[in-house]
Amino acid sequence: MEQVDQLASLVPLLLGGAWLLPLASFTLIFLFGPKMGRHGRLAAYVATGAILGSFVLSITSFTMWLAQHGVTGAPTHASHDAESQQAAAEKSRAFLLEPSTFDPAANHFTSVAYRTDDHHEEAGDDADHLQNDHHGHGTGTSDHGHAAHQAPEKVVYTGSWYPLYRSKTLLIDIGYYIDILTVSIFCMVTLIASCIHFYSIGYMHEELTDELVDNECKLPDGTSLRRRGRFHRFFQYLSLFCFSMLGLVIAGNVAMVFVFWELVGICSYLLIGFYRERHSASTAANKAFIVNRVGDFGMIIGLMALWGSLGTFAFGDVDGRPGVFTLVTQAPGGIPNGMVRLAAYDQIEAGVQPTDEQLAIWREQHLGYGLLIVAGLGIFCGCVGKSAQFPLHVWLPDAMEGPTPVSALIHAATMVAAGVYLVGRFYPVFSPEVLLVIAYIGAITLFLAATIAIAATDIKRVLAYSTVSQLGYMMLALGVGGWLAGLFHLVTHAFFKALLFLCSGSVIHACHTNEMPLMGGLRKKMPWTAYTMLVGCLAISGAGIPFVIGFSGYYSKDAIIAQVLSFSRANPAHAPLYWVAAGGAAITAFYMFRLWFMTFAGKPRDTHIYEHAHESPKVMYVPLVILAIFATGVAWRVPGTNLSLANLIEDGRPVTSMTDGVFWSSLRIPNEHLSHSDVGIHTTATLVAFGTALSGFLLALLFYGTRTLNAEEVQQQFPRIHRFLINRWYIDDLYWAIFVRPTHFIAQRVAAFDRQRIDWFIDSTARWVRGLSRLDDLIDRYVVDGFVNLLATWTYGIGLSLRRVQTGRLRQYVMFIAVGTVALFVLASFLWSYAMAGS
Amino acid sequence: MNLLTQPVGVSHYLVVGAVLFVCGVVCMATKRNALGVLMGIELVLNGANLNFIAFGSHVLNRAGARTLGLDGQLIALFVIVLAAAEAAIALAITLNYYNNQATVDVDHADELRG
Amino acid sequence: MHSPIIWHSFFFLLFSILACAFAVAVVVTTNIVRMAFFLVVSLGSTAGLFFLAGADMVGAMQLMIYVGGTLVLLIFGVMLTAQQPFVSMHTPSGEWILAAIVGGSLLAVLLQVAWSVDAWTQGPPLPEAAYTREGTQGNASEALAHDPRFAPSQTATQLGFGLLGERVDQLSVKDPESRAGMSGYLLPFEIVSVHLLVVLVGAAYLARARYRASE
Amino acid sequence: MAEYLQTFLPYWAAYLLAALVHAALLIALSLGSGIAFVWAERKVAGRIQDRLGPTRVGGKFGWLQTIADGIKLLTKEDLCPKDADPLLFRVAAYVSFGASYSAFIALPFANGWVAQRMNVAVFFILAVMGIEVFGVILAGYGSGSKWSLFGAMREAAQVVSYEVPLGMCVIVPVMIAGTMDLTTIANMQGGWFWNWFLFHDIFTFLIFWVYFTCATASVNRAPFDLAEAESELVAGFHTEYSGFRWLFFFVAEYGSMFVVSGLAALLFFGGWNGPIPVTAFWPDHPALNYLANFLGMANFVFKAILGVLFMMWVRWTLPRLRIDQVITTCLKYCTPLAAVFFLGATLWTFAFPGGVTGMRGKPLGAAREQYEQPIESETPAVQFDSSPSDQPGEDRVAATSSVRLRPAR
Repeated sequence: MEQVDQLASLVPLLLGGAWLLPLASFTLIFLFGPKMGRHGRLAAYVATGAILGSFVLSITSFTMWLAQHGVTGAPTHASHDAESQQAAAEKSRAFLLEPSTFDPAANHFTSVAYRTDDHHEEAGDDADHLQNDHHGHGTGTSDHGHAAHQAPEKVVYTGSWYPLYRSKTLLIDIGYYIDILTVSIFCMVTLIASCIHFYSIGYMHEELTDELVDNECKLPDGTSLRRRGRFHRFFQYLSLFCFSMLGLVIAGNVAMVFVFWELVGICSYLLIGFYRERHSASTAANKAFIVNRVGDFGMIIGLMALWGSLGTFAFGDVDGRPGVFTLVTQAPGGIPNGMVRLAAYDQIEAGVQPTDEQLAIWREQHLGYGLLIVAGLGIFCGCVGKSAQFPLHVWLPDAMEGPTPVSALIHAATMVAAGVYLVGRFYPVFSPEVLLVIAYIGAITLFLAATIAIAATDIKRVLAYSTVSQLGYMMLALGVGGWLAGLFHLVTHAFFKALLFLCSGSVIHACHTNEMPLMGGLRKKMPWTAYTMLVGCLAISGAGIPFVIGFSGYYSKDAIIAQVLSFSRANPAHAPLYWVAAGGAAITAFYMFRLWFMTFAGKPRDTHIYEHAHESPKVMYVPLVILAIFATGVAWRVPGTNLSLANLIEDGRPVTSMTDGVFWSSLRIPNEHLSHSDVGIHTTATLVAFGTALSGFLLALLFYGTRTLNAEEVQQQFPRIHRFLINRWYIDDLYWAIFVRPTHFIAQRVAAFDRQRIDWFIDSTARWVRGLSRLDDLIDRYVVDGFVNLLATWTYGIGLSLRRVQTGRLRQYVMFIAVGTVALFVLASFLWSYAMAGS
Repeated sequence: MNLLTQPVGVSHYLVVGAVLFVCGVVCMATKRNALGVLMGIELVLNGANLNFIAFGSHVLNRAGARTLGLDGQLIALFVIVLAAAEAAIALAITLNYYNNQATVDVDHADELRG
Repeated sequence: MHSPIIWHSFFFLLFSILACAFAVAVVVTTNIVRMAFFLVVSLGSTAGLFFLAGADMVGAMQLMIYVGGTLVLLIFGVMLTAQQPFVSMHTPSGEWILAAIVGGSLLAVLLQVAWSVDAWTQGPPLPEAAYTREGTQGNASEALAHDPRFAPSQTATQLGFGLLGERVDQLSVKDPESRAGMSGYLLPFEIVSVHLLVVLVGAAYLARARYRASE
Repeated sequence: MAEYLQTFLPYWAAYLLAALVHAALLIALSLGSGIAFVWAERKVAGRIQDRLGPTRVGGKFGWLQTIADGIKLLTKEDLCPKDADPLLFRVAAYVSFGASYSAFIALPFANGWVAQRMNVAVFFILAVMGIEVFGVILAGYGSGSKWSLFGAMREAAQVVSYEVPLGMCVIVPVMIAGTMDLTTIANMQGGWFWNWFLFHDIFTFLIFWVYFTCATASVNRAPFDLAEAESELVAGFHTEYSGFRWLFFFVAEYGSMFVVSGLAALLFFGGWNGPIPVTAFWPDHPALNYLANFLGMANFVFKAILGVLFMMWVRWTLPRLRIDQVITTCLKYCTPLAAVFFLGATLWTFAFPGGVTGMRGKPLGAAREQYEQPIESETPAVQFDSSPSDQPGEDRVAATSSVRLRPAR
């Protein structure tokens, strides 16, 4: 127990350190960047060292966590001694929340022990819910036939490092919310970021010059731009990026999430626009930033809904004040009292606290449920922006203008992951309706991006669309109740997508072009890159031997498809989701192997490029190997234990979530455990996933590997579809027509008004003022100055006449005094006597 | 009027003070020596002091008359002390003047005349 | 009625004649050291007048500071600034005449003022018994003891308290509003003390030998 | 005396005669003491230098040697140098003597035996002693001789400098007594000898020596007799003087010595109070009181003469200082010491208002009690902190004073 308490204070310390190290690095480089070695070379070491340090700290806390809490999450390993856990929890003064007493239909539950690192007090209004027995353990049996198991309490450390603002109505802290998910994501992010840092040292080496020739940026005179290298600047941004992402992960409340959310945004802006002299890069940066703002607007609405109703942004309980999760999970029906109260404000007398009965009645009327949906949708809006979901996905492909390591970082570990992570983190707040929206958005995105990826020829763009598509998978999984599946895929995807991007970067580095049609046969020139990338392709396609072993993507994609299948069985109306998911898997395999075959297999299409291609330096391909290893085996279970990524994430599963739709009563979010353990669903899903992936692979092999089929022919046969895909479903053009053009039009009108009307007014005013000033000048010169000069002349004259009195003869002065005294006396006496006589 | 057989009043003192004062003024007005001027100042101050003492004295005023009382003496004390300070400063100025001009004749000190 | 000599008046006459005569001598003489000597006598006599007016502390101060200090300083000055022995500077006669006229008129004005108030011209009357022939049969010394002119003066302590801000000579005044104006002289006293210190430093600075300038 | 004379003389004549008698007494005293001191000095010098001193005139001890010298001086020609300013030259001696003599006016010889009892006697004595230097300056300047001028300048510088520590030393007994009236000060030290201010506390004991040093310097005695340093300046300021005029300076010097010694006796050694208060037990009878006063005068004169003899002893023991040493002694030693002891004595008086061994003495601030009035309805403007019952020995002082204070006339 002692250890647990120590961990409760130690883990936040370690992770906080891991979080702040990149900030320190950023500050250092910010202050001393250009002076760090030649061309700022040392900045790379500083940044890399910092992120490595973060990684070490994360791993340390991860190991300690495992040592302390073990891995318990998997449903197949539920043989934990609840008695001892209970005793332990009581000893550590943890208080238990009684879960899901409101819903007898709840098909799963987990009791939660919140362990705050400071001694908690009474938890506000809901004190009567606290300090209860565990009787919830006994009541929550599943009516879906799933064997009830005594899951242990979820271990969460919440706390506040520094209270920014605390009042009765609002609570903003710099706080943390740490569970095993946080720790895992920390490890993932820092590991990938470390690899990317190392890789960048090699990739960005050309920035290490005093004069760098940017061939892609032509000056008006046709020559290439020459500028100073910005090596240190790049690593400075990387550090800040890592800091922001880690802060987002560790954040204990939505406000803090929002802050780091924006920081991530600004970092992506800076990095995408790293080659800011290139018009395309700066435009892409602007686009990314602006599109993200659209999503953030929704997020702010969500935040306002939360604050207005709950008065807190915190996820977990901090200092005895219940956080959002507690409020949501404790409330019967999942609608917190605050939301109910806010929704029923017109039925509440001023200053009167509604009673529990009233609240119950209102809750029966679903008051406040809309607010919950608004909050959920708002938050999700932010995630849509950040994770490039369907309406706002347009920025991500353009973001490929940044240096490739940046793309890797954005696509794998940081920015886009942030959105998915937030959805996962915020899961208990999403009502089934919101989840459905999420699922559909995810599905649309998945399909849309995958189809575009088929037609793309730019190697990075293919990867970018693949990312969008995979993100769609994750969202879909989350939306259909596959919390584990979504986050599982997030982690595995991070690894293999980072790998893929770095590999493509390596290729670009070697070929100095992005266009796949110009490549081919490169596997002989750069074997490390080629085969690591093959690993990445296999992983993302979900390759594996069914039921035996597979690449990491095999497991996560399996889980997703299983969950979608489960969902579509539970809600037959939403079966298309399943078809999209399954079809997406095939397309994924197809475009990935298309990419690989076009790049590495076959004969070189451009001999010039081929001749010049070369394997990347060690500092670049060693990270590739590391990432390849992880991409292969990150999802494997450590033999003999139940330590696996899935189990770890399962441990971080939120306490509870709503399963049944309220407005849409037929909507049912199936229990995720069901999809794992139910042989029917699982087997089906595995086979479907495997089959689709295989078919995709085979198709790609036919088209691009063996060239049995000709892709050109297909293009010519379906020119409209091809154009449709090449033009990215015309979404960008649509936006241009709907938003940009009208904006330009209005701006022109406003500018014209400004020039013609406002400027005219100001000019005429200025003319008036000038005239008045001339007049004033005359007055000043002749009247005022004349008066002053006259005074001065008089004073001067008087002084001149008086100076003769100053003879400098002391005795004369004495005489003056004496005469003056006498004269005064005489005068005074005369006046006095005169006055006397008068009276 | 026999002065010897008549009590001394304030006026007697005032007369003496007036004489001292006028002597001081005339001294200041006629001496070319800076130190002579200083002595004239001392005389003037003494004449004034005498008046203060006279007005404050209970010996020279009839009983019950309004007098300066102790204030007269206090002011006289201050005058004496300040006169001493003034003498020291004046002497220092004179010495400086002498250092520069090799004389203490105040008629030579007219460099700032108008 | 037989008018006896009042010794107080006698000494007043003596001292005032001395003071005035030597003051005139100060004006008349041209020898600066003699002037100083005459001034000493004149001021000493003024000190005597102070004693006679019952201001023994001020008289002693006059002797101590003026005669003992200031004039010694002056004579220092004389000696330090004299080029040859017994130097004298002559003033033009016209200025003498002018000064005499002005001084005379000033004196006339002052004397006129001095004798213009009746209450001032007469001092407190003598106890009748003390100076009559008959009075000697009675207890003349007792009568004299009640004459303030012959009582030993006791102003030193009062002056000290006055300088320290306590007006012990005004304890009989009970009216609080009147008392408010009699807060004593502590502040002027302190100012004068500091003033003297400043003067000391300043004078030493001004009068110090300018070796560097002369070299 | 004037009352007695009035019985058979005209009123004014009686007073004049009485005044003349008083003055003659004082002049005789100062002259006589001068004669005696010159003789004593010669004998002391002789003894210290291991010789006999005057032995011929007037018997075994040369009693009449000084008289003979006086007659010689009286008969000498009164010279006035050609370069001298005759007026100043002549007047200087009178100024010097007059100043020294004036000091006797305020010097009480016994309880009530004083020419003019003054409220500011201490201050007055210091003031007129300060005038004495004026005579010296006039003499030096008026002589028209550089030796004289040097001597006078030295004297002036020295005396003006030493007046600072001297004043500070004198302030201490005055502060303890709370008055400047010498008669009262002396009366306060009545009783046993430990009531003397010398033994009031450690600081008064120490400051006495500073006082005596400064007094020696201010009366121009060896080792501070720079003004008449015969080895350098012939005879200093009185080089040009001869005959009777010189005698005036001479007598003035010895008179001053007596005055400062007497002042020391009054301020530190209890004045006319003997070490053992034998007269305190005498019954209150006019004749006995007169006898007691006479005894007191003898006491006082004895103490003053002791001081003078001490100065002589110093003169013939220590070599003469240089002028810079003199000024250094004043500014670097005497003044700081006096200041420190003055502060110490002040603090001591604060700490032990009644003294440490039941010593009497008016505590600081007791003087204002006489101004304290019974508190009436209104609150007084001045609230005094000390009350009579707080002071041990206060009643005894009052009792003694009432016995002792008798009019002289």
